[in-house]
Amino acid sequence: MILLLPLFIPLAGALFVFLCRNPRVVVRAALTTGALELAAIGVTVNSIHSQGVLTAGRYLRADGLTSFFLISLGLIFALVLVYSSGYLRHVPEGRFSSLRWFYGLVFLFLFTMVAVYLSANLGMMWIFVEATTLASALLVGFYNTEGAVEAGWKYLIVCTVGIAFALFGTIALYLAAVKGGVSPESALDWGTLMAAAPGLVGGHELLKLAFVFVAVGYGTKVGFVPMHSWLPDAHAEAPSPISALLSAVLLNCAMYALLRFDAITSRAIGTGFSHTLLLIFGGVSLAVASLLMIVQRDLKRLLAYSSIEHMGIVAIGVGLGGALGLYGALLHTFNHSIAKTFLFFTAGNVREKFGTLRMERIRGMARSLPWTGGALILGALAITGMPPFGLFVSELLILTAAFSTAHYFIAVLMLAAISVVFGALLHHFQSMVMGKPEDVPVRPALQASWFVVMGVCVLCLVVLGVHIPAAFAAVLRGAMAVLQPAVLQP
Amino acid sequence: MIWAMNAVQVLLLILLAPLVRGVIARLKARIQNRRGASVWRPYSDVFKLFRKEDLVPASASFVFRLAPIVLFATTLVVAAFVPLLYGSALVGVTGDFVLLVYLLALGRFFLMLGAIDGGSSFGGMGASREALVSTLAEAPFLLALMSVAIGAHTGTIAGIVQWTVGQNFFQFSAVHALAFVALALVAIAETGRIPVDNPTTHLELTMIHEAMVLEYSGPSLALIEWASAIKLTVVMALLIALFVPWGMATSLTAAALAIAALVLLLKMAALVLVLALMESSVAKLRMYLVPDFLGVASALAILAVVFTALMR
Amino acid sequence: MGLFESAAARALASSGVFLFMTVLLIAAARRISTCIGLYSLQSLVITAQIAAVSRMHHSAQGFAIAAMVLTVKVAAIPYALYRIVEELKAPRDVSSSTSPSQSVFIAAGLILLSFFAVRPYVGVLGGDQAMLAAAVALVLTGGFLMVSRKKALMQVVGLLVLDNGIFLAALATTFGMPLVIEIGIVFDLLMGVFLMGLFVFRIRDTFDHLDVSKLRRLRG
Amino acid sequence: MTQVAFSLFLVATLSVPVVTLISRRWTKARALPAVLLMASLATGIAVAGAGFWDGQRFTVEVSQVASFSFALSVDRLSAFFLLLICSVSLPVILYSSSYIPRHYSGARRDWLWVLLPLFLMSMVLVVTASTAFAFLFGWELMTLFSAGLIVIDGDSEERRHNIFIYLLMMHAGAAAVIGAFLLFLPHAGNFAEMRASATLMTPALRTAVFLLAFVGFGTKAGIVPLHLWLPRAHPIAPSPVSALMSGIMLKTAIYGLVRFAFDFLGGGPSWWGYLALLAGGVSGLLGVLYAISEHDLKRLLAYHSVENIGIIYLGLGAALVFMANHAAVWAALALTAALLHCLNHAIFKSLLFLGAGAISDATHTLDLEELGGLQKRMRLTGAVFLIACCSIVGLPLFNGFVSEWLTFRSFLAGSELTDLSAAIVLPLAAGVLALIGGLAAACFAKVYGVAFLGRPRSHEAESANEVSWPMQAGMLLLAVACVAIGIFPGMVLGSLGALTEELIPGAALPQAAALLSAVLPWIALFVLVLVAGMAAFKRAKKLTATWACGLPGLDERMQYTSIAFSKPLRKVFSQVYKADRTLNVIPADQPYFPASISYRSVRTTSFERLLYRPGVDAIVAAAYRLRRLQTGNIQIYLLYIFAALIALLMFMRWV
Repeated sequence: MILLLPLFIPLAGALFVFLCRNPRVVVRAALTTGALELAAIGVTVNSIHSQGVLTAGRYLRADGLTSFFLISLGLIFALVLVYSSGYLRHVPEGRFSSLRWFYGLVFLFLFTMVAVYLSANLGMMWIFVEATTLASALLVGFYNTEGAVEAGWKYLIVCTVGIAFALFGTIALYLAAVKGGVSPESALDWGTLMAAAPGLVGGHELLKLAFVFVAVGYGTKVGFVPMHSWLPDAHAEAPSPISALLSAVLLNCAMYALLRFDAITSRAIGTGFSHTLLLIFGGVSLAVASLLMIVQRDLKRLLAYSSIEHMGIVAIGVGLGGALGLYGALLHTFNHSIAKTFLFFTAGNVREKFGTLRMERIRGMARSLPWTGGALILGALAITGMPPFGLFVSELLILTAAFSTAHYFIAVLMLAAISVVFGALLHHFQSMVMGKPEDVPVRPALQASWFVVMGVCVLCLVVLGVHIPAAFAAVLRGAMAVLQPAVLQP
Repeated sequence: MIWAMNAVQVLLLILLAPLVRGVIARLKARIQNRRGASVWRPYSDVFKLFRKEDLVPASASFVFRLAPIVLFATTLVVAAFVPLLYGSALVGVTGDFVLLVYLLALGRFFLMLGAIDGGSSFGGMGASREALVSTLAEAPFLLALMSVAIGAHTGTIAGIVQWTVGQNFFQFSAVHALAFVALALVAIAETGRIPVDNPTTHLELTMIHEAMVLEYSGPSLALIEWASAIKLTVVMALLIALFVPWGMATSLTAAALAIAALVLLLKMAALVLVLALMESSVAKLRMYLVPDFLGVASALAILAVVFTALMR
Repeated sequence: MGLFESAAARALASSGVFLFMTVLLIAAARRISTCIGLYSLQSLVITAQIAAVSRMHHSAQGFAIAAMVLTVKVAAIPYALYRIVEELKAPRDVSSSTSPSQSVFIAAGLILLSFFAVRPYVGVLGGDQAMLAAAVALVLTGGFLMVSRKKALMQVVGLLVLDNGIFLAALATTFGMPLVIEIGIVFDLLMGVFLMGLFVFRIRDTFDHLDVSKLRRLRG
Repeated sequence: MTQVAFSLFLVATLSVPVVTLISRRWTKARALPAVLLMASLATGIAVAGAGFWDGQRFTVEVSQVASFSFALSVDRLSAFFLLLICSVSLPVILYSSSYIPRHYSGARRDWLWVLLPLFLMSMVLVVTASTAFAFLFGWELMTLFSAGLIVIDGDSEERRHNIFIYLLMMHAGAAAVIGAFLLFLPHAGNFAEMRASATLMTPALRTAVFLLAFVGFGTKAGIVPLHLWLPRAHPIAPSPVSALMSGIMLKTAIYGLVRFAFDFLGGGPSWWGYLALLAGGVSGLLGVLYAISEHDLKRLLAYHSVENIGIIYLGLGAALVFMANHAAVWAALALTAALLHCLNHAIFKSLLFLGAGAISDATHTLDLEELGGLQKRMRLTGAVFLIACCSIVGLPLFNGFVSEWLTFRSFLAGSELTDLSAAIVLPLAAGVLALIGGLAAACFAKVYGVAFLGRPRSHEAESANEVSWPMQAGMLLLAVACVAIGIFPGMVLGSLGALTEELIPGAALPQAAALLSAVLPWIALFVLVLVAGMAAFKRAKKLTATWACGLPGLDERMQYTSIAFSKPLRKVFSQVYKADRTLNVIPADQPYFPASISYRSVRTTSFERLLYRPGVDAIVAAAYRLRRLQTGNIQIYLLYIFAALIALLMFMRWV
């Protein structure tokens, strides 16, 4: 029953927020709810690691993988709430775009994502993944400007279409399971499927079909090229905290769904097919995104493309398979979440101070906004996988996997793409931080909350760069044990 | 005994150097139907200069005075490399050709600095031109020596000489011919003789060496003049020792040494004659033809090296 | 030619033919409201099929699903869309990038294609080939509508058709998924349509038109 | 014991930034960071000495706390380079302790004192790392910190462009290095494993490893044509940092190459050697030729780094060729030459950069055309600069000569090989080295002559004064090292021989040692002669005016300028420079008096134009082409999705 807690707290929070009118109360309520939710997640994770797999009824289930993703979700979410409390001081009052709506929708969004992680049933999972789109669409369109509306529409339509395919994939898997002799009512339960997977060899074609559809469907949500088109728009137009949520949590959420399917498929028909597919998607995303980063003009669009790139790297990690690849991939999702949150918060500050995100209009931050400028540089170093930050470790792990499995092409592609990304970010950020500030904006006092959040991010990144805590390593191993029962862990 | 012998050789070189210069000058004069000065003229020049005082430009630093000394000292040590009468030399036993080339370079480097230190435009001009010539001369110099060294399987000058003495003149390879010509051309450039440079010119714009020493006077100039005389002699002796050492004393008996001295004198005389004839029959090259001149030397030297490898 | 005959024959043999007709008609329709009506009709046919199937299998679940589909897809959603069209007070033509006749032929082509497409899978997936083909055809035409029709609302309609297709596929292959899942899916659909309606209004308010092909501010 | 000292050294160095930040406000403790850093460096020297001369080996293992297997261990090779780093950076820090406060204040000074120790630390990490992860960790940090140090020095469009090029090329190079390491997988745990597994590799794999290492480390070392960043990045750093970058940072690349080519792979086919020889020859010649054409002192010195790296590569190449021909003894000789030249270049190049710093400190310019006559105004600086010049030119009595001489001897030895190509190529390489040496001599005669001799060419030079004593002391230490090694190379040669014997099985260093020990006394004698001569000819001197053909009014502008000095050589080698001269004459009505003549001679960029531009342009063009796919049209986007689905379904049918 513990599992119901992290589900109900956000719902209750959303309800309360929707009801109350006083903005100050709203913020407080939001922070309290966040704290409660964090606690609930903590309890859940803890009990997962004490008792192993938790189940509540037929439809809720939590195992090591869940706990890993819940941890990153909780962390990022807490950061986002704290940041928003300082960031959203003046919002355009309008239908669906008031402070209430913001927090209400945010909590609904949170609810849907937690539900994705907790649902035992792939059908349920699909429903909630679709629900994440619905819950966040209004947030993307929050500012209600031309761009916001356009981005929101594209987000809604493109993702819904993509997800629809995922549904078809799910059905195909269901069919395969049923044909494989699994009882229809439990034929979508992940645990059951995992157990029955080796017996599903009969539905070889069907499983492939299922995975293709799922890959395209959830891949749309992960932001694989060429289904990525919604991603830059949504990230660029949403309020910065939401951009952070989308990039750091939602993408992981979709990747989580994909991981579940990949696990079943590769257990049933061997890793060959699904991993090849992931490698293809990952490679293409990596290459295209890294190139497109060169020619971006808008800071947040740039960051969005970097998210695509990193999801590509994660996909490659999973696709390379083996303990090392998966380990690296999971670690990379975590690192990327933190680094990207950090960067989007910084971008939020930039926007607040300069009133624009057009990079050619932003100059001389080193003088006008030393802290933000420094944060931008730190973030760039972190996101390009420089030591001593975590992404260096995870990218090196994935490279190691690539080399040790003799995927030289992938390895070369990855090294090249990373260099291109480095060049692109350097090129853009250098000119923003250096140079003469054309119009030095009045240097506003930075929120204390901002410093807290940034401090936490940097701390996590550096710690993960030089030393992986034993507890966290245990969590990672637990997650891997779920996906690869056979493979022995590093 | 042997040490004394080597010391004698060095002293011989140092003391006879001005004479060689004087002889060349006299011969040239005769060839050009002039009476010419006495062959002892260089000695008197040096002595006269030593007695004069040293004029130093006000702007010059200690380098200006250091340069001639370094030049002289390096030349002395180089002189100690070359066997004259007997197949060994003071440094020649261990001092190899690389050291020889670089010692000359050291002296030249300081002379260039001294020239620039003078603060006139001529000094700079001379140094700049010297830089060009010496830069291009260094490679063929080393390669030519190396080709011989490869043949002798040793790097030390004395070693090469001893090996060569052991060979029969008539079964000599083309390598030596090539190396000899290359080295001769380099020697001309090194010692600043026609057609690369004219030691007796008085037209500043054509000078190289003379332009460098334009500021010098008194003892400093004496050192420079003497050093260049020694250099000329040493290089000639080197050519002889490396390519036609036959007649050197193989044992340290008085008779053998006497014969060796005689032979050496003959060889020297022949070489001097050739030099004089050539200098009075060839015109000085334009500045920018010197690279071509040295290019030929380099080409020959490279060929020499390649042939030594091919003809093993 | 023989293939076309056979395709036609099979189609006639099953209720799939109605679906094909709705598909063709939607492709041909010039006015949004017509399309909505046709969509409702299409959903009705599917409902009938569900009812038939569940009658065969004597499953109460099936009837529940049928009822739900009836209320949501046949009644609620089309009604909501009608209201939106009314509210918008915007020109009601579908403003397609392909002429109606072209669209019809394309739709027909897609139907044929779907027959080809499902053939290799009939063995694997089982179920009635015509129904499968109809499902795929719905998916394809749904996609076609979304790509070719410029009006925001028509994209919604296209999406709905596509969704119908997938729903039908589920029906054709497995006799419906567990009830809870189905409910969830339909609920999602409902919410989705609601949101899209919302965005349609926003688009109208911000851009003063409903032509999604003109929403090209964000690119690169 | 040594292990403890080493850990102490690491901790002390790492503590310097902290101390700096803490004592920021405390004006009395200005010198504290410098002192602390120097103390720790002294410890480092002691440790390295123990490792290098006594051959002690030890390891500091921190894998259990690190996120990857992470260990530092010191064997002779590491110890040698550790010694190089510590002993050269100590005088540089001493110099900086006065230079930095004189030129930087407030936050920038603090940043310098924060980043300098970290920079040194990263280099120490690189040379002592014994796991791939540790190495790469330090490798990347080294680039970042050096870039940070450059950024501190100032900001302008050009500087930004240079830093950009620097970082980008370093990143690409690092990618190659990563590849080189990871190709050892699955045995890339630590160096010992890699060494062991290298013997089991397929030739193709070994070649791949070598080439990756060659490119990766070559980028850092700045061999032509990967040198593009070097003359851009080094001159714009603060002078002490330039000294560290040119003197030490480049050597870490040599260390890496030696590690890979000799330690791990244990040599390979002879074409590896020829490749290195080619790279070395080209880098040496072009480096010195570009240097001659410069008159900005620091950029000139940067180009000379390219040249000296070229000389080192000549040695390495020869060693590889010898190993391929199973001539271990000669290989040892060549490798010793290369390693010794690393040390020598580290010493005299950092001395030269410090000298440049002193010049700019005294005259506020680095343009040779603005200098002149400094020797009389900055006696000690001038003297040590002269020593450095002699050393870099490789004149006897100075350390540069020893290593170049060893290189020459190894080339001569090449003729003993039975392999014909080797017997031809190696001796000819001696010619290349000789040409390089000659050109270097010309270049530094120009540098020292124009900067320090003659009459001052500007008011700044006229009014220059000697620099502060810590700066002098720092430079003096390095100068002493130059002469000491130049006269008594035995100090390092013995242990270097031991080192090469460790690297090359069955090698010994008899000839070189014997020859040198035989040559040394005579060089000493030569010194005596020199001194005696100086004493003997102390005669009365009279100051006069410079001879001006009897005409009055000879002024300093009539002296040969640096451009004029190098003109003949530039004319002879015009092929090298031709690429970037532009002369445009705008004619007027009279034929002989055009309206305007503008002559522009850009620093050579032919490599950039021919090699880098096309690649970069291609990438950017591809990016723009891709950008067009992102048409804002949602219908197209949907089409992409459907297309992807169809494509995958077809792919599925095939697989």
